[in-house]
Amino acid sequence: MTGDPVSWAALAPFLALAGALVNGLFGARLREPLPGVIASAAVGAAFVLSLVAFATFGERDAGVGVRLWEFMPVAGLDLAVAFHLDQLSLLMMLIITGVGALIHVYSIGYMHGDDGYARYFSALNLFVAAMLVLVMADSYPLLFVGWEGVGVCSFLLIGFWYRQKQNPDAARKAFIVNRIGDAGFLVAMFLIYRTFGTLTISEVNAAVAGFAFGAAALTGIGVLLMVAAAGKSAQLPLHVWLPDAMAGPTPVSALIHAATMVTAGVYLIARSAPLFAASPDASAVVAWVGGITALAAAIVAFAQTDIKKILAYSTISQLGFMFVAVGVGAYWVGIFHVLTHACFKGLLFLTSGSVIHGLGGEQDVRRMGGLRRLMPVTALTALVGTLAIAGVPLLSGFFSKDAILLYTFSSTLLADHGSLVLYGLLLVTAFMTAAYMGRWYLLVFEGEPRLTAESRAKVHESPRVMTVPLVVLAALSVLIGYVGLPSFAFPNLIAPWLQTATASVPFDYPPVWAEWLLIGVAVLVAAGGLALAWWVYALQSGRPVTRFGSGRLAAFARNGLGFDALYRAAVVSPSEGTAAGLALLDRDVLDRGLAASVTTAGFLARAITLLQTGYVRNYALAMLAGAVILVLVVVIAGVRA
Amino acid sequence: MIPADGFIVWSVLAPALTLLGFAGITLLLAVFQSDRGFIATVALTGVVSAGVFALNLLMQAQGGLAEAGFGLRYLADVPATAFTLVVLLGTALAILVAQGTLGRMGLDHPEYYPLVLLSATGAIVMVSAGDLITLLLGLEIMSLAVYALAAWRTEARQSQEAGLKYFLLGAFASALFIYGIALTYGAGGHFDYAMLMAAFTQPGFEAHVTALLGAVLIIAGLGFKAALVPFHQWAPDVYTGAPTPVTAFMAVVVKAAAFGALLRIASTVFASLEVGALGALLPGVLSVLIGATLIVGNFGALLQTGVKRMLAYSAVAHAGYLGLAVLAADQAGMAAAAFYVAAYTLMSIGAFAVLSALMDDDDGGDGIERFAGLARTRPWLAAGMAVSLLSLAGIPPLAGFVGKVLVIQAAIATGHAALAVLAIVTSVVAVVYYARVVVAMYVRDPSGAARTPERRTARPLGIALGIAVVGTIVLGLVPGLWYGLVDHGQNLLVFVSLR
Amino acid sequence: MTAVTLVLLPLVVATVLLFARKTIVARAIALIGAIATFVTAVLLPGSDAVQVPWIPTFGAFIAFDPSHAGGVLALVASLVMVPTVLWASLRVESNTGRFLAALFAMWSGLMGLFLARDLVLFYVFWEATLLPSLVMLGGWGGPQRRQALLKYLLYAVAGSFAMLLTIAAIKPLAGAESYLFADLLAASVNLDVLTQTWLFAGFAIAFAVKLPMFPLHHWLIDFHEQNHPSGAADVAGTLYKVGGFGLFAWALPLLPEGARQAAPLLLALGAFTAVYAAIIATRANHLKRLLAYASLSHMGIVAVGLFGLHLAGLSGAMYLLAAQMVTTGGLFLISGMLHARRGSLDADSYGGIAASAPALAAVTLLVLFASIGVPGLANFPGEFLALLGAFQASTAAGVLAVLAVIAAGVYGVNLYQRLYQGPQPNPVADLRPLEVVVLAPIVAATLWLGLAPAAQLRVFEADAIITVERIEQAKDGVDVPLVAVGEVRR
Amino acid sequence: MVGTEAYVALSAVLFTIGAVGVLTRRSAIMIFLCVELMLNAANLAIVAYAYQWAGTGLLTGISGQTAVFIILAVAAAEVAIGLGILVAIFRNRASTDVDALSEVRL
Amino acid sequence: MVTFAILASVAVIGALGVVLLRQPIHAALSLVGTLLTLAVLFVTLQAHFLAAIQVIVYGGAIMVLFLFVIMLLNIEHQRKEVQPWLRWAAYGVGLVAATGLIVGAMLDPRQVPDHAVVRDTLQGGHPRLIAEVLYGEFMLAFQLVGVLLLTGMVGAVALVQRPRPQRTSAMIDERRKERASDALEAGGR
Repeated sequence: MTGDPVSWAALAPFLALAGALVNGLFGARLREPLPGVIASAAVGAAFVLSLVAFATFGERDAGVGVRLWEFMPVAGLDLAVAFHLDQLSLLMMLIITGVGALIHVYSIGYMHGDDGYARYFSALNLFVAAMLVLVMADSYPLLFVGWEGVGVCSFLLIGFWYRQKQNPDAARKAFIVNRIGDAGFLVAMFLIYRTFGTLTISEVNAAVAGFAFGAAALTGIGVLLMVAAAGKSAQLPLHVWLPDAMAGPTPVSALIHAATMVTAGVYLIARSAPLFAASPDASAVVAWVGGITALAAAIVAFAQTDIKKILAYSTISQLGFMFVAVGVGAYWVGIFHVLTHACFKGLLFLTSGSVIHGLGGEQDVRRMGGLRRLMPVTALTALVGTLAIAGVPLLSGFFSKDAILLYTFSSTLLADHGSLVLYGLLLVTAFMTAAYMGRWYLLVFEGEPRLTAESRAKVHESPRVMTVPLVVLAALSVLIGYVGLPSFAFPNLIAPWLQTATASVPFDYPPVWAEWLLIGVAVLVAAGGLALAWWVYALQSGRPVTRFGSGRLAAFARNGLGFDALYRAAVVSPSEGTAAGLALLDRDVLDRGLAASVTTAGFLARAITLLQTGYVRNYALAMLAGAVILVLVVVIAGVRA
Repeated sequence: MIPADGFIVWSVLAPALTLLGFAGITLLLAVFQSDRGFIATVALTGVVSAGVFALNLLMQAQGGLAEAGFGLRYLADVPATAFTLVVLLGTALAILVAQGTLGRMGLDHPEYYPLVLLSATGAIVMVSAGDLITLLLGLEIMSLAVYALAAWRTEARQSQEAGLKYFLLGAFASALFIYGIALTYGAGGHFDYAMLMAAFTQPGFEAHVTALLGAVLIIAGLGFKAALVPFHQWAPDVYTGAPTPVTAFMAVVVKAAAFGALLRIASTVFASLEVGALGALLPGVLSVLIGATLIVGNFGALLQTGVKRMLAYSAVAHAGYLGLAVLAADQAGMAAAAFYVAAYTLMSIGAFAVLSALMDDDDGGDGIERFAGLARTRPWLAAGMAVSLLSLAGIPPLAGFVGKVLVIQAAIATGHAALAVLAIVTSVVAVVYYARVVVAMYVRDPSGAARTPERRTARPLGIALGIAVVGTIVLGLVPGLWYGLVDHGQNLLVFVSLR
Repeated sequence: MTAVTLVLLPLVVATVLLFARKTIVARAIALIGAIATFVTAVLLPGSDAVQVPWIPTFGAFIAFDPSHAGGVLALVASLVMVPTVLWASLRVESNTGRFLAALFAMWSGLMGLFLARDLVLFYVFWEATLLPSLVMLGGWGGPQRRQALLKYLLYAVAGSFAMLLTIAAIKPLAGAESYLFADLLAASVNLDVLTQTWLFAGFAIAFAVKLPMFPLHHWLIDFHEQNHPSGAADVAGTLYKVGGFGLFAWALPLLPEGARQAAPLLLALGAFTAVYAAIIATRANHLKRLLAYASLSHMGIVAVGLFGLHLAGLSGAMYLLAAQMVTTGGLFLISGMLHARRGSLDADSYGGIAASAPALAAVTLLVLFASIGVPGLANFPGEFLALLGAFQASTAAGVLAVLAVIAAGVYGVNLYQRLYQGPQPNPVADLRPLEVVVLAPIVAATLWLGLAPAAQLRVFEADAIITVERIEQAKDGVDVPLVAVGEVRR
Repeated sequence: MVGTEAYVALSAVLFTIGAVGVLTRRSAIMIFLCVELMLNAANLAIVAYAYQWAGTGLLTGISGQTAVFIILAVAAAEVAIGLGILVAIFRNRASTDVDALSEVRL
Repeated sequence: MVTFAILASVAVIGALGVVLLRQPIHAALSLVGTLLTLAVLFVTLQAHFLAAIQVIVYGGAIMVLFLFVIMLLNIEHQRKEVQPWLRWAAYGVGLVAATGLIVGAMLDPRQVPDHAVVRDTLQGGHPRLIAEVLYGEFMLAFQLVGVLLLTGMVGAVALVQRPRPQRTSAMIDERRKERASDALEAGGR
């Protein structure tokens, strides 16, 4: 470890790991809230380290490498446990530890009284450690360590309340779907090694220059990385796990399934930016998958009735936005949206957590409403989050979403791959985002309360330990967008910062008036969406609620556009059938078959023993016949010679 | 023709003469002395003294001072003395087994030990013979004694059957063998190997067909004693029917002698026949016989439920493995066979010793059920049996394994790869039937119905088993002890004299 | 001499144990013996090689060298044997002393097998390990143990006899001076492609049986299903699935041309095995059957790593072999602990017991995830590199084998869920202190192998280079003097 | 003078007849008788070959004739033991039919 | 030529008699005929001494022993053939064997030796010459013949001259049953 404060940030994951170990080994003996405090402190310390590194990073061109120990030094691979701290990873670390710390603190209150209190914090800390490794890794395999690590933690946390069957089921689904993506990642790494002879990210990125623009190898790698990213970031068609993942405790949903882990795919692509920048085909795949996912998830979000599932689909949709951003080559924009999304989506999840907490476990929006008066802080912060995600001007979501729209509109990388259509798609999605988020807020917090008697008896505002993080996040949701103001008119802090660490792709920027026009369009869309929601769910209060579930389209949407059914029919059942078939084959056909071939040996043995008749003269005949054959062989050979 | 000086070399004859002398002594004792244990001890003393002479000769031959008597008609080169030692080892162990069981079985007739010694004398003559007539006489001496021994339990139908079958088929085989000698003589004009080789390799030699016919009939004759397919069918029946101590003797001594003789002929007379146009014929013929032997022996043993009969078939199978060495007799095969046959003697006697200890007095009760749970009731017997059987199966680090490697290596080195593969494939089958017994001993529970006789193992039997088992293990771990002594097989005396 | 001590010490302990009548005495001896042997194993790295003539006329030596791949495997295997011995001494109630003796004999055999640098010696130990495992299965196995035993024996012996044939043939055909690895290596250049291919086939059959590889794997399933429910015998059985080691240490370097001829077929078979077994494992209900199929799947990945004939794959395959000794072994021990609690090995009879046995659940989860290749834990480096190597040789095989990773996720998570999650009908006891002691080495090794694989990988790579270079030469058709190959080693 | 091959052919015929006799006769003693015929056929061959070799002027012919002498002795010894076994068995079985000797089989 | 043809025919007919004649005594006598014919053939082959030995040892000693045993054991009755196919298989194999061996003999390319040379060399198989060989190069073999005869003697005596075991009634019963079943089989077929 050098004297460079930046390199101290390499300790961050170990702090989190230490927290996880302490809680894991001794947590059961610690009294509440000590485990939570320890965990929060660990992540907080990590945040401080990240912040110091961020602050002292300065104007460096290249990242700071911290090499800890050798990992897999084989076959020309110089794989070590080594961290690469640059603008991109430091920003991600800030998000992870910052939002993470807040959510840890929030959890102290949220998890109050749970049996698995220490276990929860241990896993949450472990998650932070893994996520930090993911973003800090200097090589793909190490990144993969974090990548699967977060998957494992996600598995642990989704199935945290493992005594009901559906929670472990959801966890298993998440893990397996993630594994499919991981398999893509593995193959991607193999292909990278075959193509570049290295797996160190910076070396790969540097070596891309040696390849022709759009080379097939790059496209292949890009598509495979996208498979991995789609798995982790819940993009079509591997998104099915995320809605189910809401089975976990709500802070987990906030941290893992909104703010951090699910953005890992975006991070992966931004990390490999030079590669994607050199391959328009791969980028197009990224952008189109993102675009379609954004729209599809927005449609589904409309039909959901679970307070968290709406947010889950919203997350999928927002992730789609991010993929479009990194797909069109606006890597900093993608990460910028990660940043803003982490704030407002984290906030939204925590508010919904607060609601659930306040209602004693109720999650159905049909049995909510009017909570603004009962839970004022929660309602207010939720409103901030809703407006932010809807793209209301001057809030963070507005800036990042607008940047995505703008860059999509002006993309050159995907100019031949229908970037304008994508723009249209996103615009529609943005409208719908505003609308369904408006619906979410209005159904939960406005109108007449539709609470059940139980809920009504319990309902209360959450304790301070939960509301403080809400407020902090709400503030961030408002403010964080100002680091990335539109660059044509204002100073933009984040773009140059991130571009050094990713790649810069040329854009065909429209004239300034047109940019203003685009911003105007975006604002109109957001306003329109919110207005629609207002009109349907506030002005006609009461009536729309009864319309839940009516209509075939709504049912289709509620069932996630039928993806689960499709998977069951096309993947799960056939695989189970195959497994059953193979098990049968292995045991009853192959094993028996080999046994049967042994029986053949038995036949031979039987035949030989049957020749052993016991009659002397038979034996003599055999001897004579044998001798005669030998004689004949000799004689025939002699006659021939 | 007056015998020249040095025609009779007494030292060469020492082992055989010692044995013969002791045969005479035991015969006399048998008339006057009723203590059979004493007779057995005397017989053992004879075998051991003969062994000392043989070992001395082997050392001498090792040092390049191999002797021969009667003008190369009786040899004491490395293979001859090595096989002599193996024969003596087998005889000694078989005598111990007999001493431990004959009395119990009511077979302790006075002529037993003299006949065993005479038979062993014949066996020694066979492996030392340098001419066909001496070989024939050795073979007959050995066989006649064994015919009588096989029928030793004259009142038992099985034993009668064994004796008469063995005798009739043996006489038939002898006739084939003698006709082979006649044809060989017809082709070469001589009976001794050295002169035959000279005759066959002479430039003007033309009676190839006659010589080859002689050769195949000699193969048939010796193949009978060695139990090569299709001359093997007596073996399972006779081994089963003969009293177990006799079977033990037959299985090891007769086999060692037959192979000792066959190897020598193959490496001299047959090898010299390989010069002509029909040169490849004999190895081809032999390899077919050996292949068939491997298959028949191993598969035949597969379904046997009696352990004795299983061992009988396994004896056939081992003839096949030894046959591999015969194919390479003029190269490493001789030494390999000398090792293999020693290993075979030890492990086979080990198995038969245990079998004798367990079987009923009337030679019944060799069913595999009798071995069930033996590890619990008689752990030492079970361990001895397990070592012997595993060695027979060729599991390292036991002697049988080394032997198998050696013969297979020899076969491959002479280009009989296919046969080597067959040997390996059939060995797998072999493992199954040997393992069945081991599994029964160690895995199954002792069953009440097939109880093992509650008797102490006689001390001589225990000694035999101990020697066999220790020898099997030692030869497996340090094969050089024996292989180092015999690995000069290429320097056959006959070759030396020709050059 | 450390190497010789390591081979002989367990044998001596085994012999002593045979005479230990009282269980308590046997336990004490086993404990002391295990610790002593393990200490010896720890001293192994860096100790001297041994080479003494054994059968001069035969060209066989008693040669042990701990500085090669085998040294690492010996160390790891010893690490696993310690908890196994401890666990067995607690859980095997009948004839404890004999069972432990068999375990120690197995230990000795394994050490010899890993450390031997003479082919004949290797073979002797190869077969020697067979006996104790047979004894354990036969003496302490389940109701169908006889069939399992005979099947296992038949497979094992068929394989090893095929190898015997190759061993018998390789020296005379190559004209080597002895059976020492170095001599064989130098002489094997004399073998032409066809001969090499046949000889390689002998090795391949033997090692494919022990690896095992489809379709020669059926013995494995029955073997595990029928072994003593404590799992101790299974661990030992897992340890000596050393086919991969045999290929790596002997078959591939000595017969590179043969290997190259056979590689495509075996690569495909390996990949198929990996996926096939993993898929079947997703259906298995019997714990040991499941673990058997799971480890079979690992072995498929070992096979693809080896037959990719790529430096990374070869090293990775060895690493996976070492790692799965720990992880699969650990899982068998855990299954034994579960059986100790509820007397059943059916996954169906468990469920939700994480609530009452959280520590057991945590350890299970760790080892299970290590087993299915979660990075940061033991199996990952090996699995990753093996697949990487395979992919370099054949895209299709690499991709096929990667499917096994997905299936592994399925059976791994399924298993955990069925055992530990969901409603808990009846609680069980959590880990007892002695069980903690048993599992501690497993957990430690799981983390050690997962986080710091570099040193071991370097050793593997140094060996793998021989193979890779020779194959490169074979491809180029150039006879590079072999001295150069020797010098390449770091 | 007839060629040696004629004598050898005759011996071959006698030998074969003897062998066929071994296969077709069922009484042990008759089988044994046939074996004697085979031995005599071999003797004839040796004597014929001795004649042939004597044509080269060497003493090898005499050694052939001497060998016949020894084979006669072998035959005699075989007869001794063979008849001994037969008698011993006949005491117990009262039959020399070899087909009755087929209990040990398979 | 003619002599040989006649002698050969007699020998073959005698041999066939051994195989085909039903009565053991007849077969044995037929064998004696062949043996005597062989003795004559020996004479034509310059082996006078051997011819004499053949007549004395074979015709005299061995065959008499055989006849004695045949009559002693009284082995007339034969049960029905168990394996009728065996006879025809034997004939077939025999035919092939004879053909093979005869062809093999014919393939020998050597010339008929000069009778005078043979006569001078063998001198009719003079006992002195034979003795020289027997006590010369065959000395060991000659001694071994002694051992062989000793072995044969000991073996035969050991089997036949045994203290008879105590016959139990069970054993007698067993033998009775055996005989009865033999008779039944003989009668039934």
